[in-house]
Amino acid sequence: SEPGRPELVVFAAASTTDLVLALEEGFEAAELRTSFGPSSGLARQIRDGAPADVFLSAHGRWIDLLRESDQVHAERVIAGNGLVCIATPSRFDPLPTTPAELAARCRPADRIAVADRGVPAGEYARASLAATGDLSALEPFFVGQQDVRAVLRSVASGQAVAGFVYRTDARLADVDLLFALPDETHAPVEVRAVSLVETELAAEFLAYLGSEPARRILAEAGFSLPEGP
Amino acid sequence: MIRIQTRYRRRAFSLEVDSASEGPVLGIFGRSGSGKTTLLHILAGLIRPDEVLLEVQGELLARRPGGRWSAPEQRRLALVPQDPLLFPHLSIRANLTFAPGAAEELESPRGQRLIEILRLGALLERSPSALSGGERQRVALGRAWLARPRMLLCDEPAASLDPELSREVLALFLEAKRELGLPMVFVTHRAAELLALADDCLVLEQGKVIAQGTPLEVLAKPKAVGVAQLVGVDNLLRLEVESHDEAGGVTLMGLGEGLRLATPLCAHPVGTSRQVGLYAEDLILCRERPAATSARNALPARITSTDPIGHEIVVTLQLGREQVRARITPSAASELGLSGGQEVVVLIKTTACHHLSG
Amino acid sequence: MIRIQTRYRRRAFSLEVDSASEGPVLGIFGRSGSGKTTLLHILAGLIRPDEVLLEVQGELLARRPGGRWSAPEQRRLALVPQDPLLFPHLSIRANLTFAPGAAEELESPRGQRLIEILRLGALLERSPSALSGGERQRVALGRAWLARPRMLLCDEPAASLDPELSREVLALFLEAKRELGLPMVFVTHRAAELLALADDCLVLEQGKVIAQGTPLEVLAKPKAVGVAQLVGVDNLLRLEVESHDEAGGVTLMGLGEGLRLATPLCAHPVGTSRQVGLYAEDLILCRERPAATSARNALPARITSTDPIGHEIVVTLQLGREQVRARITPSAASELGLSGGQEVVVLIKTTACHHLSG
Amino acid sequence: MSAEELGVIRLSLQVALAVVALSFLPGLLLGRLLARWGSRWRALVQGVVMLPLVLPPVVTGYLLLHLVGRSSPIGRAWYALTGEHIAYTQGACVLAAAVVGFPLLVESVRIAMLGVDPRLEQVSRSLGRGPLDTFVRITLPLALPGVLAGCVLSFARALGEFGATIVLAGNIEGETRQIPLAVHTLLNVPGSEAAVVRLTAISVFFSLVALLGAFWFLRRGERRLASG
Amino acid sequence: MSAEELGVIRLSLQVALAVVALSFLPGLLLGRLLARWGSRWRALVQGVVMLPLVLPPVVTGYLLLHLVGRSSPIGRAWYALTGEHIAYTQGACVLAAAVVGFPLLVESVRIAMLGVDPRLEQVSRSLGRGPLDTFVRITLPLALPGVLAGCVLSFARALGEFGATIVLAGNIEGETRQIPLAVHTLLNVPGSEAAVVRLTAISVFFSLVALLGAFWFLRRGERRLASG
Ligand SMILES: Nc1ncnc2c1ncn2[C@@H]1O[C@H](COP(=O)(O)OP(=O)(O)OP(=O)(O)O)[C@@H](O)[C@H]1O
Ligand SMILES: Nc1ncnc2c1ncn2[C@@H]1O[C@H](COP(=O)(O)OP(=O)(O)OP(=O)(O)O)[C@@H](O)[C@H]1O
Ligand SMILES: [Mg+2]
Ligand SMILES: [Mg+2]
Repeated sequence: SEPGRPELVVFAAASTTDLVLALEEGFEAAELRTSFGPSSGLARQIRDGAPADVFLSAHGRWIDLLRESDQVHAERVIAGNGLVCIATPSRFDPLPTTPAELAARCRPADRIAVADRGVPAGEYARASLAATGDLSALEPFFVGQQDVRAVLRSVASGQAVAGFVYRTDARLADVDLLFALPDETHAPVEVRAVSLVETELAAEFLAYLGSEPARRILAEAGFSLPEGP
Repeated sequence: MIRIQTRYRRRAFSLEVDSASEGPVLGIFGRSGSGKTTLLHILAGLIRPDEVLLEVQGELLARRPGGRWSAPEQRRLALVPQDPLLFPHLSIRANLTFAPGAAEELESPRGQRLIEILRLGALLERSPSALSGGERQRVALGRAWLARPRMLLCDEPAASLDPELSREVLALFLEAKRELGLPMVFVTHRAAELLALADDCLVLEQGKVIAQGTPLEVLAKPKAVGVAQLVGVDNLLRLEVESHDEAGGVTLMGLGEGLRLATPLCAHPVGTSRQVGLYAEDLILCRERPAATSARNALPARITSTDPIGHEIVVTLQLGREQVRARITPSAASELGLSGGQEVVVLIKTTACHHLSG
Repeated sequence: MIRIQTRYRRRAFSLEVDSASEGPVLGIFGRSGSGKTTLLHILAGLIRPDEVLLEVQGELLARRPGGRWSAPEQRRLALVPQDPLLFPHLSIRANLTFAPGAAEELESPRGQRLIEILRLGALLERSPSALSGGERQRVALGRAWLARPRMLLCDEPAASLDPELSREVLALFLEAKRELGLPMVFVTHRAAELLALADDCLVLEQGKVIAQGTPLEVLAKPKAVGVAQLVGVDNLLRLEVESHDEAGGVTLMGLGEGLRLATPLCAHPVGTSRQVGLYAEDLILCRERPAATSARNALPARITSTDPIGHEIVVTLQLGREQVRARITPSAASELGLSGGQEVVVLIKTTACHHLSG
Repeated sequence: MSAEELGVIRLSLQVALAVVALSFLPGLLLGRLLARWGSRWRALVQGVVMLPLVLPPVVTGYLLLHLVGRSSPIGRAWYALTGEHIAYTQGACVLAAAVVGFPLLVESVRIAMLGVDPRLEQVSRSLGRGPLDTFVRITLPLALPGVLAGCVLSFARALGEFGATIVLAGNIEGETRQIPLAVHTLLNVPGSEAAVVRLTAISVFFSLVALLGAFWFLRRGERRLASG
Repeated sequence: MSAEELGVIRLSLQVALAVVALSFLPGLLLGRLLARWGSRWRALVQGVVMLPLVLPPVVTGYLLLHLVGRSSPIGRAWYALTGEHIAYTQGACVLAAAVVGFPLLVESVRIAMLGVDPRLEQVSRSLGRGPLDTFVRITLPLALPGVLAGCVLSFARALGEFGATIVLAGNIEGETRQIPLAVHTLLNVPGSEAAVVRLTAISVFFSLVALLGAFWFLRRGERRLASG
């Protein structure tokens, strides 16, 4: 790292890894030091005193935990996302368009990848399917994965025939897009940033995340953007 | 000079020794399993019995109960174990120079002499696994020797050495005793070694001392049960060659009083005398001369004594002017009704008579 | 009956044996490091030399080159190793019954007899680590024996046994030979064992056969270098007690021709004869009687022969009617200018004369 | 404890036992080979065996997935043969844990075999016992402490394995969810600390049982000897 | 290779070496103790030592965090003493990897020491070498293959350690991000397979180097002996 340049420690959920790395390029005020891990683990670390300045979480629950321990100084929703169902390329022809059809077209040995319980993407997907009444048909095919990107890899490589990932993830690999899960059936998928310290840099970084260059990067990645800066 | 008092139990076996010897060399004698190695290990401090008193050259090395105890390395009583137990990861040289100060000792003229006598010169850079059994035993001896110990503890140091080597090793011990006054406790099965080397000796039997004193005293009383068994009671006769019977394949040798022993044909000139070995179990006793026998020798003899020793009976006989011993079972003895002074006939097969050189 | 032909190199050492023996028992004799153990391991199939031919009782067990090779377990030549090498995780009983069929053999009367002779009865449930050295050696012997092998390979089976036990073990071997015709190859350092047991013997020196034949033949030619060294050339005399000098602390014993040997005072009655041991190195030779000497014995003797053996010279002397041997260095010999027939004076210290029992 | 938790525990035990049963023989033979083998290739083989120890378990999982996954030749051949996939099944749990624990077994066996005097094996041969017999009667019992330790290590490792398993076997409730996967899931759920403690305590308990079992087994052998 | 990757690799090596250096002596002594100790407490101690092997590494991480974390007594005492925290530092990386690899070291040492004939130690004592001298000159060299194998195992395990580290030390770029953590991070970035392969290859390479180093060291000793 360049000498003299201030450092900002950013803890970010693993699912935002590539996003944060892209955003890092555009932030000039400080050298970013990132730490990626599951939101749950990062939140625990922060609560236990890990030296984080900013925390990006894919799930509000863990931010609530930090708020309880009075560690949150400022918060900002930086992007919205949605959930989609993807399938291994050319596994289905024609592509199923509803969860019920997907369930009907799966052979018994087939697997549908989904992020584990507790992992936000997994919670959203299950909640949504439960709300539409499709969970019981699909659940027998579920194989839990430690995070969304593992789901994506598993589907892309054909280990699982289908899987539930974020809309933004589906663009990163060669997979067939089957259908989206309705947004209203699950809690809003939001990437939120909170600053954990009262420093100018942290505030500046939060501001940057709402700035035009950052919004451009987010939009390019497929996120939906909150109301103007 | 060496005072040993100990009492030690180990399962079925219990050892009890109380001995004080004046001379610097104590020999230990005893049949297999009698506790010799155990005693040496107690002296070395490798076993820690509840009751022990050990004094070497006026120095108290252990007294328990009483609280005095020195660790093996403080005693400096170098052990030559029964299994050589060389350090397998070290070269012979490193084995020999293992003890503190042994490296300089090895370089000294005395050390070099030792290496020469033990014939280890060519083996110094070898690994212990590349040695023969006797070579290993010699290294173990040299290793202890070069430790410049207060006293040497040798557990059958010459057991698997050939006679020549063991004689040389014995000479080495003798020299060490004479010139260095090096005290030693050594275990041996050979009476000759005891006689030549030990000032005192201790005979163990099932963990108890059954005889104690100078070797001559102890070995001269072979009737003490155990000692006799250990010393051996075989016959070694020096007889004169009287005539050769080439056709019969025998050489007749004089036993005195007109008796002759038929032995295998040999080339020794008539009139010279030769040693003949006879195992005590090869002598067969009869009350009367049997009508026909394959034994060429059927000789009249007189019983001098009969001694029950262990589970058998040793019969001492006057055969011509020679005294010989026969070993027989108690049942055979009672069948024959043997008693002192009785006349018997001794049968000896020609092939049981062994000509010995020297 | 046993045909051995092999050539084997291992670093500095090379072994070359070509021997055929008729009798069932072959004894191997040789100084430490001469290749005895190596030869047994080749016979057992544990070493695989490039050139080997082994035939036992007409059966070809190995021929290389030539492609014939049987694994050790097919040869059934049970080995009694020099280190007993008991299986440490097995009880003595399990060690003894290790070989296929050995359990039944142990239960048979013959097996029971073996256990009795080897005095293993009380040890059967012990662990090998709880045995003395000699006990371990006996177990190794029993273990091989109970394997009912085609032939036994014994590497100094009696080295650390006391004389009584080794005599009994020898008797056991003799019986096995007589009654079972069990072929054996055995290594020993004791001439007596060779004489009693072996039909043929082989003397090794630095891996080469230096003498071969029946034990009597081989041992009767002690002048062959090596053999003499192995057999030993010490003096064992049977002398008559002539008088006791209690004040002087000596007992005089007759050497014949009016010569007397002063020995340490003993209690043997006058007129009886006793064995006296004399080490060859304890005899000092002089050309003339020295003016004054601490040696009580200064006796005239005539040199019969001088033999350079190894790095020393053995002088055979006629001393009264006894023949004795002295061992001296070559330099001393040339200083004295010794030659056959020459008259010399022999000095012997009283304390160098050892009374032996028997 | 919930029925679900009991199921998780049962599965964990099954998998760990299967791992030990499966890797025992290959581990024994390989350990023995590596202990006695003088060749310079030995280091290479040993390096390959040790791979799963160095690799992050997740990477091991992906490598295995490439090897036996549904689109791999082996995976497809297996499917053609048995109608079953390997990935995302109980078999995959066993495979993942076995691979990860294998180096521990092999190294324990290897070190233990280094301590066995080869001359004892020679004597056994000369007494008429062939190589296999000798291995079973001499080598194996003498190396037993190390062999058992290796089994306990690989059993314990299987009970604790997470990374390779979740990649190769996934986290399927009732099918591949073992204790570590359940713990991982629970850690993502605030307020489930009690269940986490319960499950890890149980897995520790079973390892201790395995350890004590090994001790007992060894002691039994020693006591039988010492009782004489 | 980027400067960042080089930094990750350097850190990994530093940590793995520190782990071996730190655990060597305690592992040696504990292994020796467990090998010779006859007491019935031995099983318990061994069980505790083996714990990190059974526990899912993440759980080990949490236990350690409870033990030395910023709010724990030890953590606070350490802070009062040194002005530094333990958790989320390089020290935490070393601690996490050391704890996880410790059972491997201890077991290897223990098994190797079981193979050393205690009578050799007795002879050494009787020749005038005290207990420490005897340990260094006899016991240690004879157990060397196992001791070195233990070091290599714990080195390799440290290079591959992920679960406990991410909990105790976090995954902080330039501070605690070692190869497995970097690999984990990269796995979440599509298109970075090359970097993943590169990093794992490097970590395998270093383990092999450690392994070959151990071989070379052993061989050297043997060759010195055999050359006579
Ligand atoms: N592994 C080996 N490597 C190299 N040389 C060896 C090896 N083993 C033995 N030797 C050498 O081979 C020769 C013969 O050894 P062997 O063990 O056959 O002797 P031996 O006649 O049995 O002696 P001993 O009576 O001392 O047991 C010796 O000189 C020994 O040093
Ligand atoms: N560890 C042990 N546990 C129980 N008994 C033992 C142990 N070691 C030896 N013994 C027994 O103690 C007795 C004495 O053994 P020791 O080794 O002292 O005999 P030894 O006189 O040296 O015999 P040897 O001449 O055969 O070497 C023997 O009966 C032996 O069986
Ligand atoms: Mg003994
Ligand atoms: Mg030998």
